Amino acid sequence: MVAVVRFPGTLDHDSAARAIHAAGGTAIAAWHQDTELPAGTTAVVIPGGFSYGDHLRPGAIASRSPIMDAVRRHADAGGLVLGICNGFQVLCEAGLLPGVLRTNATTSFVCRQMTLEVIDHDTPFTRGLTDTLSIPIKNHDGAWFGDPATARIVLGYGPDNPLGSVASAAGVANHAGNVLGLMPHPEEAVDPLLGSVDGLGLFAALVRA
Amino acid sequence: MTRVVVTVMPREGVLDPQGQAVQGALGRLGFAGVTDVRLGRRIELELDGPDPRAAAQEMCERLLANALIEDFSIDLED
Amino acid sequence: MTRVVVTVMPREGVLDPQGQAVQGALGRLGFAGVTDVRLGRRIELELDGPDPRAAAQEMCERLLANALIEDFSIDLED
Amino acid sequence: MTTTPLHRQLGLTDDEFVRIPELIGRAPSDAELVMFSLMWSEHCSYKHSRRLLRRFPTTAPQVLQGPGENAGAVDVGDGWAVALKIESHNHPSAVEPFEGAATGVGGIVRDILALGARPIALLDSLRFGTLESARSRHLFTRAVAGIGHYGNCIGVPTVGGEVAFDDRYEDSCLVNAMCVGLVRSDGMLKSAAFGDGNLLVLIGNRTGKDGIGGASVLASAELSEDDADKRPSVQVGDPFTERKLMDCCLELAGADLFLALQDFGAAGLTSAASEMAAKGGVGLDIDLNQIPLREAGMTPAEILVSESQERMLGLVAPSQLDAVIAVCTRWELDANVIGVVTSTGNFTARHNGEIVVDIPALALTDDAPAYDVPQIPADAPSPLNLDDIAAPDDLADAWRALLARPNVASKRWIYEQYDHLVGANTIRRPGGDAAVVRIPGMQRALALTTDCAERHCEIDPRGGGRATVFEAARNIACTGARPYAASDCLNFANPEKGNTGWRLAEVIEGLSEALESIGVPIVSGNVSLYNESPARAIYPTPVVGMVGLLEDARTSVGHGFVADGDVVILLGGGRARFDASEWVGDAIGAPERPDLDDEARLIAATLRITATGRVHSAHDVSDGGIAIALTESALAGNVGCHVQLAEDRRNDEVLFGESGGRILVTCAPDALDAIREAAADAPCAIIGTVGGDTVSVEIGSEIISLDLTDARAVYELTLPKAIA
Ligand SMILES: Nc1ncnc2c1ncn2[C@@H]1O[C@H](COP(=O)(O)OP(=O)(O)O)[C@@H](O)[C@H]1O
Ligand SMILES: [Mg+2]
Repeated sequence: MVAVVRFPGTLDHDSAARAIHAAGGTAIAAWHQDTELPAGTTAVVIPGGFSYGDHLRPGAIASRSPIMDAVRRHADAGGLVLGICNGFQVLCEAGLLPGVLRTNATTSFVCRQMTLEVIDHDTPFTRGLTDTLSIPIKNHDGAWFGDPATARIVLGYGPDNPLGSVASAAGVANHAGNVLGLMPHPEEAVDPLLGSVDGLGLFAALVRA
Repeated sequence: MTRVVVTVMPREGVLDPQGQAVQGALGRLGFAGVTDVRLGRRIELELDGPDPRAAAQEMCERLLANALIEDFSIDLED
Repeated sequence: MTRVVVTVMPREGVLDPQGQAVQGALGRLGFAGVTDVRLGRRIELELDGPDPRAAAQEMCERLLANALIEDFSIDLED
Repeated sequence: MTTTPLHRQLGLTDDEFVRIPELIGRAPSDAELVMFSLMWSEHCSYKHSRRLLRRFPTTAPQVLQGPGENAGAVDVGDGWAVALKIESHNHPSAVEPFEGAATGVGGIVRDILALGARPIALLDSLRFGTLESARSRHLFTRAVAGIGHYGNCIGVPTVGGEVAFDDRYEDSCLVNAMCVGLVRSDGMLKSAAFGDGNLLVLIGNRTGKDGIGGASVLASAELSEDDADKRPSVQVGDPFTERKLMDCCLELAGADLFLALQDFGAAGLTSAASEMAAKGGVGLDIDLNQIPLREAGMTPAEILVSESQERMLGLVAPSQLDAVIAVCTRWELDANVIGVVTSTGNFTARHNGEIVVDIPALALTDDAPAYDVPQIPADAPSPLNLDDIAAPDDLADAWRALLARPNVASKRWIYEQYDHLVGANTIRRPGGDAAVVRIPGMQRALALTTDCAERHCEIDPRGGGRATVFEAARNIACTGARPYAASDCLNFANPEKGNTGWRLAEVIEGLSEALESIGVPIVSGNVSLYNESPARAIYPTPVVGMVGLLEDARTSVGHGFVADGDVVILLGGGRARFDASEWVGDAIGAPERPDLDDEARLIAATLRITATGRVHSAHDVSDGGIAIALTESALAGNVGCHVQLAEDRRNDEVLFGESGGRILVTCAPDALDAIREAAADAPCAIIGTVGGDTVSVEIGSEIISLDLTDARAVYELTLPKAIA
């Protein structure tokens, strides 16, 4: 069962749950004040949104909530954790992923379909994925900032780096590869009606875990 | 070259959602006795020119602060 | 009750895109001689308790600043 | 020096002031006077438009809730209803564009929420002065940022809208926002209070001095030189709290814990509570000391009229109170019992134990004055003389120049700042005719658009009203959806002056006739008057927000060309003219008044055609004429076309002239017979073929063409450059 973590201001929990179903799995809700993940959790997704209104720094306040201790224990035990957009910001702020997400180079919100390059095929999330994925971005603070020499950059925007990420990074994993954060929204690319199904693979990985 | 520090804070009485969110978060983290939090901006400018205070004043009025909802103050460092 | 002012600024050497955007905007508005702009946060806390500086220090470390990209400083007012 | 009496300072006329003691049997207290002034303002009482609004068609089989509640609603099948409403936030946006536009979004979202409906889409309609004006650039860029900020943060996709720039909006910009929501038909909430002893629970933000007097002072008078003094404390939006309020209220509504629900809009508690009481024919006894305040020392009058955002007023049975508070606490929202339903019929408010207000609720609402506005027709327009319009030397250059007008160019700079996807239901994104959004959990989808033909409305308000409705309906029909319901926002100048009152009446007549001809009801709306300064008045700008229903989301049609070799068809018999067109860029000439039958026939034909399942693209021909429509379809599909047009007028007018009633459709050659048959009695002409990397038009012996790469650069870069 894939736990979908929800904070006040989380927006994409329903879409993430639908994507998990589309990938053949079952979603279960996890609330920010819970101190344990739901019984039977095999993988975790932290969906997008504006937890706590993005106040102070995106993800900062959410990253200090009780559920994140449980997510940390799950990750330390090798469990899969996928952070999408605000979820990526939360994971960075929680120290589960390296770096931090900063304001876009455009200093504005950007909602746009993107072609992503899969740079690292050797994580549980990206094994077997095609080399490029069509998935939209939609964020205001999506420029990853960190040390590209030591971080494991898994997904990239390629030469068109609209947000101004260091090393054009779109998705970053921890060294073990079981925690992945990405700014693009795979839950918006799981249905031909939405224009792409390229996001399904990431959810399939969670369901397999 | 003068370093000018502009401080922009939400006006008294104007809603400060950021401050409220931070206050709530500090409470949840177990910090007791936080009775108010207000969040504003600090802008450090390096200015070259004859009257940096007057320049900063005009910058605040035209861009850096929103007089309808924010107050600003200007300090010169040397 | 003590008013504590926490200042959080982007670290020296860390690119500050928002500061740059403000610098660009000031230039377009016709302000000459703006050689650098850095944008940070000012957090005003009203603290009730025995050691407000130590409390604020811990708040900064645990929430208010991100050490990876930000420096903070603490001032007590009275 | 004589001082102006308080009632006049508050915007009440002497006649209105005299009526108050007649209604309440004594002289009003200051707090009561302030409440009357707000409730009897144009913004709250529609006193100059109420009588005219009765003309709108508001009934149809699909209508579940017509005008009168916080939003209207229509049945979309399987026990579900769609709620819709459009509203203006013009004056606050002119004062502080970011917060004004943001709180405009917040306000319309709460109107939808008040029905217990989950907001699923937002749209906007914007008017500013030209982008050469620094002030207009500022208002435009900040308003867009504010709309984006609020909508993005609450997780409701902003899927469409429209914007135009014209000098007539230099002093009075327009910021209209529309919200669409989804609710179980049998779970739809009303706002009427009932049941002695039931409790009023205020949920959400604390009350501060925000926007005090906004309704009467700002939105019901012309902006003038001394605005600075009139500026109330600006409302600041708090979308994070709004999102919690949405989640919390929907959870409470889902658990049947609300007996009624009402948002706080203009005039704050005064309006929210008096409407709940008046609609239910009951009284309310409110203790102002139970309202959490953001600032110490607020007077009763200030508390009563504060327009602090992100607040809702629920009616709760005493036995359910604990359950309600528990849910609010889980969402980290303040919830306080502030009053109780009584059988007196009076709006009673106490402060520090003393009664400070005690008036019949109906006096504030139903007894508000209503006025007729002067009906002075404007002179009949005369058609443009083509000889007065210079013919361009080079038609391709003229085409590029038209494409480079902010009114014509791509609006990507705007909609990329809006999260138009959140919710994973956006099937047709902004950039085409109407957006298409799947109804969550259903196979059906909604097509959504906002439109207005303001130049036409200025010249011939009856015709412009019709043109507005038909443009919206064509945009909907192009996606394959059936025009289903509409909401309107009537943005006008001062109706007490000149021809404005007549224009208002005529526009309403035109909108109504057109809506009747296609069977679309108005289920909600809003009026914003006095959009004028001493220097200029806005065009009559009756924005229509329309919702279409598509039975199967998979069958929606886009506006981009699809395949080499496809046939280009022009549906409809509209005649391209420069009168009131974007090309002349002015309200001059005499545009043809849309024919009700022709237009209705075209829309019906378009729906039959899209229903064949053989249509590859459909696009409404609007601003900039057929040349621009072809360019847009080519750019969207990244493939060109070659078409031939009849040489019946000067070539520039053939290319760039406008008319109602034209739609471009493409299909594979082997689908042509099916399409022709479906078109039946609507004019249907084959005009060319899709293919190549230029858009080229042959008129008589002349071929004018535009390179796609070239066109794309012009189309996409215009807006970013204009505001840089
Ligand atoms: N202010 C806006 N907000 C969001 N989308 C917009 C806005 N203005 C224009 N758009 C989008 O750009 C596209 C073209 O707009 P417009 O030229 O007004 O279309 P039409 O002529 O079909 O009414 C539409 O998809 C519309 O939704
Ligand atoms: Mg159109």
